Amino acid sequence: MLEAVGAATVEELFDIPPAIEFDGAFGIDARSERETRRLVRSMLDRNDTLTELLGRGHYGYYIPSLVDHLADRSEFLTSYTQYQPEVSQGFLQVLFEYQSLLVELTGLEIANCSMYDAATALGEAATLAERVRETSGHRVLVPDRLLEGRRSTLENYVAGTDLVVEEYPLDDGVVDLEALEGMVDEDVVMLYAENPTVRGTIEEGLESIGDLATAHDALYVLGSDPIALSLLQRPADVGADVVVGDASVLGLPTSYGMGLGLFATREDFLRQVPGRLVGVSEDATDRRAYTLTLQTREQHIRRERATSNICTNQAWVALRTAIHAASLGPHGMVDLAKRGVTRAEDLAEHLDEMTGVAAPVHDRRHFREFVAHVDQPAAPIAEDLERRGFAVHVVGEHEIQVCVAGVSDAKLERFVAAFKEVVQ
Amino acid sequence: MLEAVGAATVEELFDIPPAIEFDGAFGIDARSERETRRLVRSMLDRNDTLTELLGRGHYGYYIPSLVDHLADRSEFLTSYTQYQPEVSQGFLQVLFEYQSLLVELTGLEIANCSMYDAATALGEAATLAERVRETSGHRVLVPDRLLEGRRSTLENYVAGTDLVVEEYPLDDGVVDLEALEGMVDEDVVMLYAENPTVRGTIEEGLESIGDLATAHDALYVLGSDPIALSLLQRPADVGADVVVGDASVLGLPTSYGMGLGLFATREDFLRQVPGRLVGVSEDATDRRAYTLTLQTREQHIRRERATSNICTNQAWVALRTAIHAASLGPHGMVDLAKRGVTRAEDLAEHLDEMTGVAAPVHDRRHFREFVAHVDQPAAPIAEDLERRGFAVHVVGEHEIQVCVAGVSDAKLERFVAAFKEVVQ
Amino acid sequence: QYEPLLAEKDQTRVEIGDDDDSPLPDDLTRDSLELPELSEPELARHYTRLSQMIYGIDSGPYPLGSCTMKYNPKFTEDVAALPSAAVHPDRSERSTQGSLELMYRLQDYLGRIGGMDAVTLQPPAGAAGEFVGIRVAAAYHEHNGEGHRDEVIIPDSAHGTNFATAALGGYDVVSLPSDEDGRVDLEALEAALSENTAALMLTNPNTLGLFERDITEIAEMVHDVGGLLYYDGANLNALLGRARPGDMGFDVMHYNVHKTFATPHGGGGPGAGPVGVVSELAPFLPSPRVRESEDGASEPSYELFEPDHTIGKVHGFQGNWLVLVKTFAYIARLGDAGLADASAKAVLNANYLASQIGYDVPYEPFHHEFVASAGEQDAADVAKRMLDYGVHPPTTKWPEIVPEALMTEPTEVESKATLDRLAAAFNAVADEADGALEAAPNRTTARRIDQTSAARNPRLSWHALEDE
Amino acid sequence: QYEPLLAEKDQTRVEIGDDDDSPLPDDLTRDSLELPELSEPELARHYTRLSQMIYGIDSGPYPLGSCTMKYNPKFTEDVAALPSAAVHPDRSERSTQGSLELMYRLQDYLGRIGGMDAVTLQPPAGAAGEFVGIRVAAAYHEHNGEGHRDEVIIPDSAHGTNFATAALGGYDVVSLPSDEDGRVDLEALEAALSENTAALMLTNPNTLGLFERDITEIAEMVHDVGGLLYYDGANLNALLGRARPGDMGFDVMHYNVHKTFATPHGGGGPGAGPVGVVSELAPFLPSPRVRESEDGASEPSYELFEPDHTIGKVHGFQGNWLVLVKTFAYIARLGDAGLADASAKAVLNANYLASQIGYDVPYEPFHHEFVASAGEQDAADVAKRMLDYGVHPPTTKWPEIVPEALMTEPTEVESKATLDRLAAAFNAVADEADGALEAAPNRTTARRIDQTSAARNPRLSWHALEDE
Repeated sequence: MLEAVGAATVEELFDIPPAIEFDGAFGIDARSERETRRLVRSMLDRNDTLTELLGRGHYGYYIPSLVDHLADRSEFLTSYTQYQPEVSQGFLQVLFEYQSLLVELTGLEIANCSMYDAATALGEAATLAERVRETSGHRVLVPDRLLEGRRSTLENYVAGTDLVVEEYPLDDGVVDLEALEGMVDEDVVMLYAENPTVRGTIEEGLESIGDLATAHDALYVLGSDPIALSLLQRPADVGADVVVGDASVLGLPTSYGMGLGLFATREDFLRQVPGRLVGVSEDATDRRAYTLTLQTREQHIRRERATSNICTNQAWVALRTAIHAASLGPHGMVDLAKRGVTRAEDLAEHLDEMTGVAAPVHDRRHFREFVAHVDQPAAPIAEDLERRGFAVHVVGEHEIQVCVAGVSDAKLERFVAAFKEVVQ
Repeated sequence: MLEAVGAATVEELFDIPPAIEFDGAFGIDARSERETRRLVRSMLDRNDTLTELLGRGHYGYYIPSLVDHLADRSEFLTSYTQYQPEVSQGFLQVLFEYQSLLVELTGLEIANCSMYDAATALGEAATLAERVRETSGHRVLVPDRLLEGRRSTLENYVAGTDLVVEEYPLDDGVVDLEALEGMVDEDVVMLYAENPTVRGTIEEGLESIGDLATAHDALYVLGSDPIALSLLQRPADVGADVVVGDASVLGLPTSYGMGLGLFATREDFLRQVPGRLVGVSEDATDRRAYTLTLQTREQHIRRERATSNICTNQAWVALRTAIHAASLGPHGMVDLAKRGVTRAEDLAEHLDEMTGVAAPVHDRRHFREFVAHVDQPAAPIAEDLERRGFAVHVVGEHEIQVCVAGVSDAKLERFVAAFKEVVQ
Repeated sequence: QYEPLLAEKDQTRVEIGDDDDSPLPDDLTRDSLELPELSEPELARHYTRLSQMIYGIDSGPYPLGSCTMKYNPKFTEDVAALPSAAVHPDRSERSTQGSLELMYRLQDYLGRIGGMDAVTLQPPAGAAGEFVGIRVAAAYHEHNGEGHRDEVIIPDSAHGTNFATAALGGYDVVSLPSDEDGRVDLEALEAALSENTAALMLTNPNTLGLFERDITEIAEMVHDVGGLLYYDGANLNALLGRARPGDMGFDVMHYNVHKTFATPHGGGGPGAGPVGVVSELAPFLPSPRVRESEDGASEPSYELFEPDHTIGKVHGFQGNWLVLVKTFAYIARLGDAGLADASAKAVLNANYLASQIGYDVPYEPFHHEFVASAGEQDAADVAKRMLDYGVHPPTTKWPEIVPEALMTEPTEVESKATLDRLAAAFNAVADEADGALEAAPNRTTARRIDQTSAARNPRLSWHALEDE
Repeated sequence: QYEPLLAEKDQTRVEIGDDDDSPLPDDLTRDSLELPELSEPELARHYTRLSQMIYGIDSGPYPLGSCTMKYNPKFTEDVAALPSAAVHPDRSERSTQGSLELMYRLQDYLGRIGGMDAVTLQPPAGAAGEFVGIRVAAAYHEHNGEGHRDEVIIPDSAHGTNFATAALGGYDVVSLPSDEDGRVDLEALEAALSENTAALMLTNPNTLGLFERDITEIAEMVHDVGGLLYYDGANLNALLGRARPGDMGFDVMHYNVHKTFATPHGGGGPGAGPVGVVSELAPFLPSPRVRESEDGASEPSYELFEPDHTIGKVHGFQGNWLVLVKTFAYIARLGDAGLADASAKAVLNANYLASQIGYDVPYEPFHHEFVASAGEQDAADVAKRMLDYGVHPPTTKWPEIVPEALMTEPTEVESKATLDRLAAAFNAVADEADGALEAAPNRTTARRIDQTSAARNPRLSWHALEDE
């Protein structure tokens, strides 16, 4: 090969000025495949094995074995973005089916085929609001208990705009409608609410919030996820303009924060949607074919006038989510959601029976998780529980939040026993 | 569907006399997929995690990740025997390549595409000997230290014939040529030797044994495996008529005895070979195509005159072995074999340095494993080692056998330290 | 589309013995080794491409009568891949309680399912299971001073392995014709039975899918002459939870785990062929088996043991262990209800499919499989042509009692939509002319393959191709 | 061949709220959910079939210039699948020392490889890395009272993400033309730089594969006006072990782990775009980062911390963690020698391939990629036609500096045999008439797809198809 290119050595082919040449000594040792696996395994073994009752956006639902086996097929794992649709029909169809799943769940007409996670999807919703706003407004309203990752990411996304993020209060776990009403005016371009809320309560005023947003020409953005959406009010029915969230509650285990940004919106905003869209077309023989479409919105064509800078997104995670949803089917999804309600209620009841514990603290309906009040300081209780193999959230000086998703009945029983010992 | 078949219930379709109907109550509980996985995992977790220095036919060589990823492709895993070769070309080619690997390793012209394991391959070799014998003889000679599983299986395979199995002595770890010479006569139809021997020694008299067999018209059957064959004398060069063994030293972890019967032989015996053979042919467009061939030897056509009763064999394991061998390549295979010699020598040296230990007991060259003499009783030493996380063989009152294959240098070091503590 | 052989991509010869680093003297080593040396990406592409040239159960329906190809639930692969499943066969019993417990419980499950008193898991495939059955029968007769019994009776429609196994066991085979209904001809059986009868091997439902209604009588007849009744488990999936070989009078049986319990077939194995026996035969089973040990610990513990009059081994250790793990997981997942549901759907699917195809099905009432006749068409050609419709054909030309047999078993896993697709393929081919059939297949990786040329000029390795 | 949509196989509507077992009052629930309900075998076949309609890196060469498609070593999947890797992001630091150690060591590796002082692993893709870079630059300028800087300079041949990211960050984009050699035009740069310059974004080697020889001078010029120099890591694989952005004067850079370190692309993600910065910028990096903690334990322990002037977060937690695990494993496997070998082979392969094809390659000396010109042919048509030869085509029509560009990057993983096959495909297409090109592809799952129709009549879900 060197002969063919007319070089005596490979080094000749590099055109690097001597002054900035590097000698290659990073100080990184090479290892065999086996040694590398052993190294990573021994490192990760330093993670304690805990039963996680954490929730708050990431859930350990059981993932059917089928999902791994199919998603790991190398054609899925090792292909590129579908710029040559003629040899990518399989992946495009999966993404189209993923979009369809979200359309069914949200009731909105359009879903893109992924953002990075809920936080960045929220950020993109704000830039969408900026692009489509009908007023000169600049206020973005979010709940005061918004997860820090979402709040901070949103701030970064609007940093290059004239939007400002402001908080409205959650009262007793749900939106304080009265307070919100007092805050909304024509200057508001986007109003964000979540269902369930970060404290696990099921929001009761979704339609009223939507009415408020509509009355003031603000974009109504709703945060949720596919399991919650299987049972709770359909966003389209409460007037939502955009739905964001983390779709990886299906398809991914708790992966240290890795996610899958769900983004669905109304048809009106078709040309302003961020991210990739798969559409249907025909090939030269008039057969149905799938393709990435409306690419003129995207950075590789529109450059600085693109609807987003996103390029590589979370396609393979969307595939996993689609397969997981398909293997649950509609009955499985609805059942899983229902159990999220009943099992949380059951657990709350068990905790509530203990002296010095009141659960749930909010007199609301809960989905999957809830906050418990503990008379003793919460932090030492959580530490004690961790020593006994359970991870829970401390969300206030005397408040602990727990989540039942993905935790087996047997483990919940052991958790109740451990909790009892700890608070006694 | 019931309507189409004209039945009111599925039960109507069953034609089982009432007297022998069963009510279906096996007393086996159904479980969710998740619970089933948990059940099996918790059961198997009762297996202690030990570093295995066991060998003697089963080895824990590192299996590259590539092997699992490719072999687990469902087309390989879920297809049937290739009776419709037009839709099975991929698997047939893999089996053809597997046969070619064995042909290269043994130097013999024919290899089938698998028997169950080394023991059954040895049994099949004996029935081959019976079919092709040129004398009226009936003696089958095997080494006196033959693994019990092989010996016993062989006995069952010849139980329906007039062959009898007799033992010749291994002296100081290798074949006692003088004793063997005294035993061989015209009545011997098969002479079986192994390289390496069960005690890890490299057989030095392979050619002489072959000469003995040939001189008496006996089939010379050699036991070995693909790693040993990569370095040690080529069976064809020492006159072997048949090579048997366990090919799963490549491709399978130690799987509680699961194996892959290697079976290669000379072209002369083509019509008498047991098991499946893949050959090359052409399709209707004259392109090369693979197919199962010489099926008239097999049970589904020849019935009671078949060369064997084998039907389902170990095709998928052969696939794994082929991929493992391919990923090592010839350099990798030879290197792995060489390290089997040097690392065993190193370990023997370390053990030999200890007071009360002599290793190896045989003044021979060793492959992968060797026997050590311990002054103290061997059994308690092995038990003590097991408590320290190491599994070794007790092969005599004062003899322990150890194997280095697949054990990392770091673990061997720890083993030496543990051994020292135990014998002190 | 054509994928070259590995050896056509690379051949690298490694010389041994002439370099400094060989740890052995030349006379103990080979001279060289010549094999392909390819990178991981090249190998990944090679095998990925080859896999794409294979029709598997994940490609579509696979209605091979009697061979039984079911969909294999993916999760069983995961449990078999657990690192804790990978232990050496010579490990101590105290350090392998997990493996022993799984085997113990699987022995128990299988005993219940077959109505058998004792089970060995050792046979690595169905044919090996048959061999164990025949060897156990021989040992039993020998033990009872009846070593003279040298005949095994087998219906002419039986699997080839039955005949080959009996022969391997040293028995003379007495072939039994079917009666006009397709079942065992009792008169012919009467004539075949004698004091030389060691055993009758039977499949029930038989290969026509018909239940042997006279099974109780057959059992009596065999037992009356001192013979044993062997159950070939190939069709047990038709009876799961509805009838048990033990209750029918069978003395010994094998289970085909891929046919009855959906472990993957792997393109020809590994399988497992556990054998169940009634208590009288238990002492003759292969060694070792697993039992609870009586060490009085809080957790039950298990040990290996050697049956009193064991025939010894038919495999180096305990057969295809990883397949047994999958089998256990499959049964534990389904439970009583799931197992009975499997046979219900298998039988319904077979009956539905038969009702939708134009080919004649001469024998009924069938259970999980039926044998249609291709009539004037050549059944093998029908099969090749079906490949063009993207489905796998049934087993053909067997059993011979049906002319141009199309032995069809859709199994319980197929949906109505798939059965309809399969029926459409049958019916499309049924309407085609012989010419179209003989020219088939056209849409497969390879076109019709010349079997004669392969056998006449055997080329069984890439070395053989080099000479061309 | 055509695979129906899941919804064409089944649609099952579940009504909610009108049954007894709904745990919620009707006004808190939706009315119904209608989705496909299919069995595991049906799903396995659906996705298996779909996978077979995809060209992946395991199918053959994928020479997408600048996109960089490398073979992904399989073992990295296994480490990412370890159960111990699956932890919740809100777990305590003391219970996740393993994850923290891996991140700490990966930060360290990446810092060494890029010649950077501090690294954040948070950005979930390259574009997100760019965004962090731009936000960090903005925060730095703001912190120094230079908040007025509102321009980012970008060469016209740069990736679209550079422009979109600068815009998302609120900057005006100043586009920079190339000189006639295909590199940064220093005079144009001089003209573009001003006291309003926040940063210059540069790829090196640039998209033509050419090394920006004047990089030291460029860095001086940018720094002289108080701007920062941003390195787009898309082409870092060309320099591994031979030159480092930090040594060239870059202040901030992102790494594309799939391009440089062979993590799988997954059909469009998940990726990871870690960002490295010089020490002056470290206080502005996203929060949290990982550092060794000083608790004096025997084993080193790790903790999260918030950089002093952090820009906050650009992702809910730490980006695509599982991708980071694969990245770490890949780097730890290769080590110094393997990394340098990768760039050597990448550059040799590009040069060899270019030497074997008939198309003109106007700019050189290129490194890991080259841009050929299809000349009179339409580059997009060339690409479609190459599909017919069983290989994936290069990136086309970009950068625009080369007419009908074929931007080609074979990467280090391809063997000479594969490069020869790829060259043969290029050359076959080069000799063909426009008609053949326009009619292509013919041997793919779908023929040429009508893009206009897809955009004019957007049908983005199966619901949209129902109306048809």
